[in-house]
Amino acid sequence: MESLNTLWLSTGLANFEFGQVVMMLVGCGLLYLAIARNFEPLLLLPMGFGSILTNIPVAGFSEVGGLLHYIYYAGVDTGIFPLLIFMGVGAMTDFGALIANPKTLLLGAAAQFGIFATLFGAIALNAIPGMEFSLKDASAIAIIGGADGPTAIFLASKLAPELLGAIAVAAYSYMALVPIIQPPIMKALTNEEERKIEMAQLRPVTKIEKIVFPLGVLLMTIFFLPAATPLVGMFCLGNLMRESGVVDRLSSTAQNELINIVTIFLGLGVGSKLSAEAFLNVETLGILGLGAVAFSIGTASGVLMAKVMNKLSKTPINPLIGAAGVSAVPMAARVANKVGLQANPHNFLLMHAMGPNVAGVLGSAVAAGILLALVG
Amino acid sequence: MESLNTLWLSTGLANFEFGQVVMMLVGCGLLYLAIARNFEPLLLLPMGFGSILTNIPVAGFSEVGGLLHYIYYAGVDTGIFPLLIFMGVGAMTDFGALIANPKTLLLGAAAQFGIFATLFGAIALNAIPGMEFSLKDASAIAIIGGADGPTAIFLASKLAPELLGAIAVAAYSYMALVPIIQPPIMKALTNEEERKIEMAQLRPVTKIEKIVFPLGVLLMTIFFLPAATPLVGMFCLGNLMRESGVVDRLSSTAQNELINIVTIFLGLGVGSKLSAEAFLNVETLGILGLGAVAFSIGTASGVLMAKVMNKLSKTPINPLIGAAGVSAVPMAARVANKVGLQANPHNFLLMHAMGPNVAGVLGSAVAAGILLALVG
Amino acid sequence: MESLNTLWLSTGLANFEFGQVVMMLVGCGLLYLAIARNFEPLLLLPMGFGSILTNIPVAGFSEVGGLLHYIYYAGVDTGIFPLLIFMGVGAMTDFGALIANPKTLLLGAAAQFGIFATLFGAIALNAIPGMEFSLKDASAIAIIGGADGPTAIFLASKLAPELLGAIAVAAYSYMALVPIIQPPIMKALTNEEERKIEMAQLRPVTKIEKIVFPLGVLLMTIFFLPAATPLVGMFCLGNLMRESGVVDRLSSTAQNELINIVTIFLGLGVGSKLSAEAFLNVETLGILGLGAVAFSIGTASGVLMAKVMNKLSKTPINPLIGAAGVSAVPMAARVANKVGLQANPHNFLLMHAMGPNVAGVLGSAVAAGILLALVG
Amino acid sequence: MDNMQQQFLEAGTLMLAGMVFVFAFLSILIVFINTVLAKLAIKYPDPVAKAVSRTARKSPSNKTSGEISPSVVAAISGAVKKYRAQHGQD
Amino acid sequence: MDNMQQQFLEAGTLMLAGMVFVFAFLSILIVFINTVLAKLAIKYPDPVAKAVSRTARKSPSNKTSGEISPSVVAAISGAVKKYRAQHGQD
Amino acid sequence: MDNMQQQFLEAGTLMLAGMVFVFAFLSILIVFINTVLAKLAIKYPDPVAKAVSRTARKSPSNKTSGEISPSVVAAISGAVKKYRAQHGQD
Ligand code: NA
Ligand code: NA
Ligand code: NA
Repeated sequence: MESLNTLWLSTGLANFEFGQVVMMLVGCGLLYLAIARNFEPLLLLPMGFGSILTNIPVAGFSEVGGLLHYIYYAGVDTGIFPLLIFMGVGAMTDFGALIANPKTLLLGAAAQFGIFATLFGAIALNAIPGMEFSLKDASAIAIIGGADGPTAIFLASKLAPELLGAIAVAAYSYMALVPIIQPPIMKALTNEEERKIEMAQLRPVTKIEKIVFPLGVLLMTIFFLPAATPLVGMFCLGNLMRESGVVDRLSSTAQNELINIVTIFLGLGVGSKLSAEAFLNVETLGILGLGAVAFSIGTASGVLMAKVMNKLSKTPINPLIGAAGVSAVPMAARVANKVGLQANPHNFLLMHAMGPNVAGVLGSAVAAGILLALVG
Repeated sequence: MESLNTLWLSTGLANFEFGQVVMMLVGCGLLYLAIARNFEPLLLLPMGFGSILTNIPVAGFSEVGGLLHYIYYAGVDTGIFPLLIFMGVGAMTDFGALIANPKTLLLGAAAQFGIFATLFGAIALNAIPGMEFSLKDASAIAIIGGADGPTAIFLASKLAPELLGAIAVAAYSYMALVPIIQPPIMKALTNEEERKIEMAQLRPVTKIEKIVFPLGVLLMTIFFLPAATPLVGMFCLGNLMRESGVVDRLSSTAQNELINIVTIFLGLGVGSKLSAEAFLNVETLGILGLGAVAFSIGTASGVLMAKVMNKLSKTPINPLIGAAGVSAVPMAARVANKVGLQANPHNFLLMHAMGPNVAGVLGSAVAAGILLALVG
Repeated sequence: MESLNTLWLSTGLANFEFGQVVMMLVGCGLLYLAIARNFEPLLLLPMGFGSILTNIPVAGFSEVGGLLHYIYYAGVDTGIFPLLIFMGVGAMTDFGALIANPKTLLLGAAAQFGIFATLFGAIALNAIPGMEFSLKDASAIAIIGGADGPTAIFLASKLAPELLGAIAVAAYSYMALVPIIQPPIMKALTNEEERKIEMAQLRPVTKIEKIVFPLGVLLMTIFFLPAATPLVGMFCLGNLMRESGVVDRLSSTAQNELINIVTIFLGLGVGSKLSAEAFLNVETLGILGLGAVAFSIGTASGVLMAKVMNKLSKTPINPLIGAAGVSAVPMAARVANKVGLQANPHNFLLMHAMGPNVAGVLGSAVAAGILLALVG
Repeated sequence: MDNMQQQFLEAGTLMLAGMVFVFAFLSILIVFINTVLAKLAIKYPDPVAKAVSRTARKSPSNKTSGEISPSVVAAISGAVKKYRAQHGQD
Repeated sequence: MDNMQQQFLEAGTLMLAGMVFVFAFLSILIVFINTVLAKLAIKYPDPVAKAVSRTARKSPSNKTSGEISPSVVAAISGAVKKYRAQHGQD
Repeated sequence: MDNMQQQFLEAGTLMLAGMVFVFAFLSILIVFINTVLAKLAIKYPDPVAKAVSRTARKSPSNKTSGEISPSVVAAISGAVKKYRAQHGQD
């Protein structure tokens, strides 16, 4: 009898709190988005699963001695996991399109206005009762506008760890929603003629340029923004491994096995921050709203910048590729390509949009560095 | 001269203790079983090697600063390594046969009697002088009857770390001996007619069933047995990664590189617990004996349960597949298939035996959870 | 304004110290050697990159909380990374040529004279003002003569961590320079006739020999030199995984994904020791000089030993294969083969040189053990 | 011996509680499969055409299904050539 | 509300400083590409013949380019045989 | 300079002890190969038939030897078709 009673007291049913149930449903929602809607499943599936595990009563996944506790403190809190992901992303990134058409860097710069405008917006939200974002919180939220998952996780883990769960949910959800959020904005800000613009073919890029480029980026980051060197440095290491051509087995491992292993752990670790106290409050709504605003503003500023450049430049620039400046590689570039094809079936913008797309990755890493330097 | 003397004093020959020599021979024995007899070599080879390394005098592999010390405390003591293995096993497991024929879950339940009967037996052994098993020790020993390596290591590391080495040796040895231990029991408990029974072909299972199944298992574990959620949760995560079809690169890594890396470390770490003090005592004999008993009882209860079900069920059930309920995937299912073919050359039981086989994995994880909840 | 000032004060330009600039140039030099000159790029590329990162002002890569700090203390300081590399190297090594012609072990022994003569030389350098090498320092430097990267890193991390960066730079640079350093020495010490000597074809080696060999090596190391068992043990584990044929998936992982992951981290971690204080002093010049001497002496002693053996042996021995005794697998063996072909176009020494080549790995691991036992 | 009797009692209770629980747990799982999963299987049947691509997906290879790496294709056409040369078929 | 005004001011400054910096940084990068990289591209053009081997190198496979594992070759000649048998072509 | 002499002495002893030990160690290994391994090689010779399968086993591939993944087979028959189409051979 005593034994059965002990068993009953150790069941989940006897120990559930309401918030835990809700957070498990949130976790199931993330799994649904990942599996049925294909929303960034590589991160959202382990993250949704992690949020279920962390909310199991009695089990103690995120308490001292629990699996998720180890994962979070070894890899997320230290920043190691997002940095390794960034190295792998660097090893997957081809800067050819950017080097061939360097002025697309300005598009990647313009799209970061989504980040800084959102920072302003987050502070404005403090006028609403119940919202109370410090400047650090606001910065961590604003980076959602960078449309870059590992950058957002890295910055949030440094500036506002208690918001990490909500920020990661917002960042990855909106990245997955890029094909839905961007096209209306792109179409509203351009006319048919602009969307039909065909761009000149890109020049071939030599091997030496691709090798020296990541070193140049790193050097400039060292000179002007050391706070961004963890992110930019690991990214450039990955890219150098890729382009140097002398360490292919390391590059391949960074792009495959290592990034896969780390992604599983990162998802679980970030999911472990989705506790009821941290997520079930009005601030999460604010974060989700601000994230959508950030994406929209970023997209709009990229497109507007491209329109201006098209006016000023000798060679034509299709304003649609400006939207790719938010990063969300390679989804945003594909969206630009698709919208372009709708206007003109001979208009292949994919390669042209890859320039602003990878510029956006650099841009948001730089923005993250600025926020770390000024607010952190 | 002094130098040569220092050198001599630093040799192994000058520092050997008798127990260390014996434990190295035990390690060599494990290597022999792994290499020449193909006894679960993936774990027993690194484990045998680890037991040699840990017993080297002067070298201090398992002391502070030693390699095996780091491996053990980072991965085995925390439970991380067995849980990651379990995730990989989940990613390798196809629950199709079980979903197609759900009543085989009862066979997986019945075979767990091997665990609980052994618990009783371990306490009974306390009557013998020299044996002194606490209820925790007895539970950790009993789990050998679950025929599931990572489950046994996980439970032993929580309940009786000092017995971990002997328990792992017993668990993996008997799992390797399944083709020798099981057939006589299976034949003794069945007659020729029963062994000849052919079973109806399994219905096809849809994708949605395979995706929802691991979530359902996790949910039930959360409700009724949170203590089992580390094991069951990681297993279900692996299985969901496999079946969801949206994170194939994570699933592949979990099944291959990650599980391989962890297996090397787990083997070394478990081997490091094979020290003379921990292994060379009469209790180890008790553990080895109890393990054999546990396997035999588990096999017998599976077969008997299948006989009962065959009587009660409309569709015929070959009692041989009950033996697969002890898990030991996929060896036990193959043994059932082989014994079935001996009786009737047209009787292919492999797929039918996979149902109880994977049910046995769930069953022993549940049993481990019960023991953790009540004894831990 | 304040904001801009904060931003300026956080730039690298406002915080650079002269030494950091120099060390970044050193890092760039290593990258140049790795990429343009193909100098052991697998280690020198991440190492060069690590030395750039660690010298970035403000960023704090190697301070508490920094990425390189975690990597260094988790993997290099503990010795875990070099030992895992050694396990992978063991899994890549085929001892067939050595077992077929065991007397080549004497060549691997003779070449270790490079190590011990350098130890003497390092102490002699203390006569120069500014140099102050303790016996531990001297031992860590001398091991460069072993021409084995992981061994050098392992020993230096134990005996002279502050010299680790310079020692690794020297070791890997000279290993890459083997095709330039060795041939003049080989030609100076042999005459045309000797270089033309063709050797008898090697007998086939059975599987059982290859399986028992690593166990025999381990056993002897346990008996006579336990201090070498971490290195030799992990090497033999890798080799046993390879040759046993029962754990191919573990062996493959040890040779590929695991060694690749660890190599990236090891390079970064070692690079993080390339700080200005540790590297920019006259002792580094001493280390670089001694390394060249060590390689040359090792090569010479290997060749001379081979000449002696050729005189005494019934079967002919081409003295060129003695040079392969320094290890630097498989580069040194290829050099021996090439120099042999120059003298006699029908003289294929590659397989014959693999014997002393792998013997050199064992020899330098043994030498490292001796230094650990007597000086550590 | 009192202590042992006590332990036996505990072990017996554990055995009983454990087996009851294991059977209860796995029986509910049977119900779950026969109700929830069965309904889902009817509501969301597998699309017929996808059967092939799913098989490919389950292959142990790391590659995205459908993609054949250029080196493999090169290997193949080379091997075909070689095979023909060796076997004198054309 | 004073505090909020203060925060707004800070956020505004951050926005301004941030955008200026981002544009400045990426603009310098444009200059870098147009000067340094352009010069390097002229000075060290890609060797024409290497184009093919570079493609092979970038393939995701772990193997050294050019090496075809014996098992693949075996697989291929087996498959060729099988294919012919099935399709009756010879 | 007394101290240096002392150090020289130590270094010299180390050199001597080290080289003696290294030679002794590797010489015993020679004896081990010539006795133990040689006997084992005679007692347990390699089975002739296994030679082929062993080669396959050593291939760097992760797959169990003999197994050819379905996607590879699919790739091959596709490639064969393509190759024929391109080369007009049938
Ligand atoms: Na971005
Ligand atoms: Na079981
Ligand atoms: Na060596």
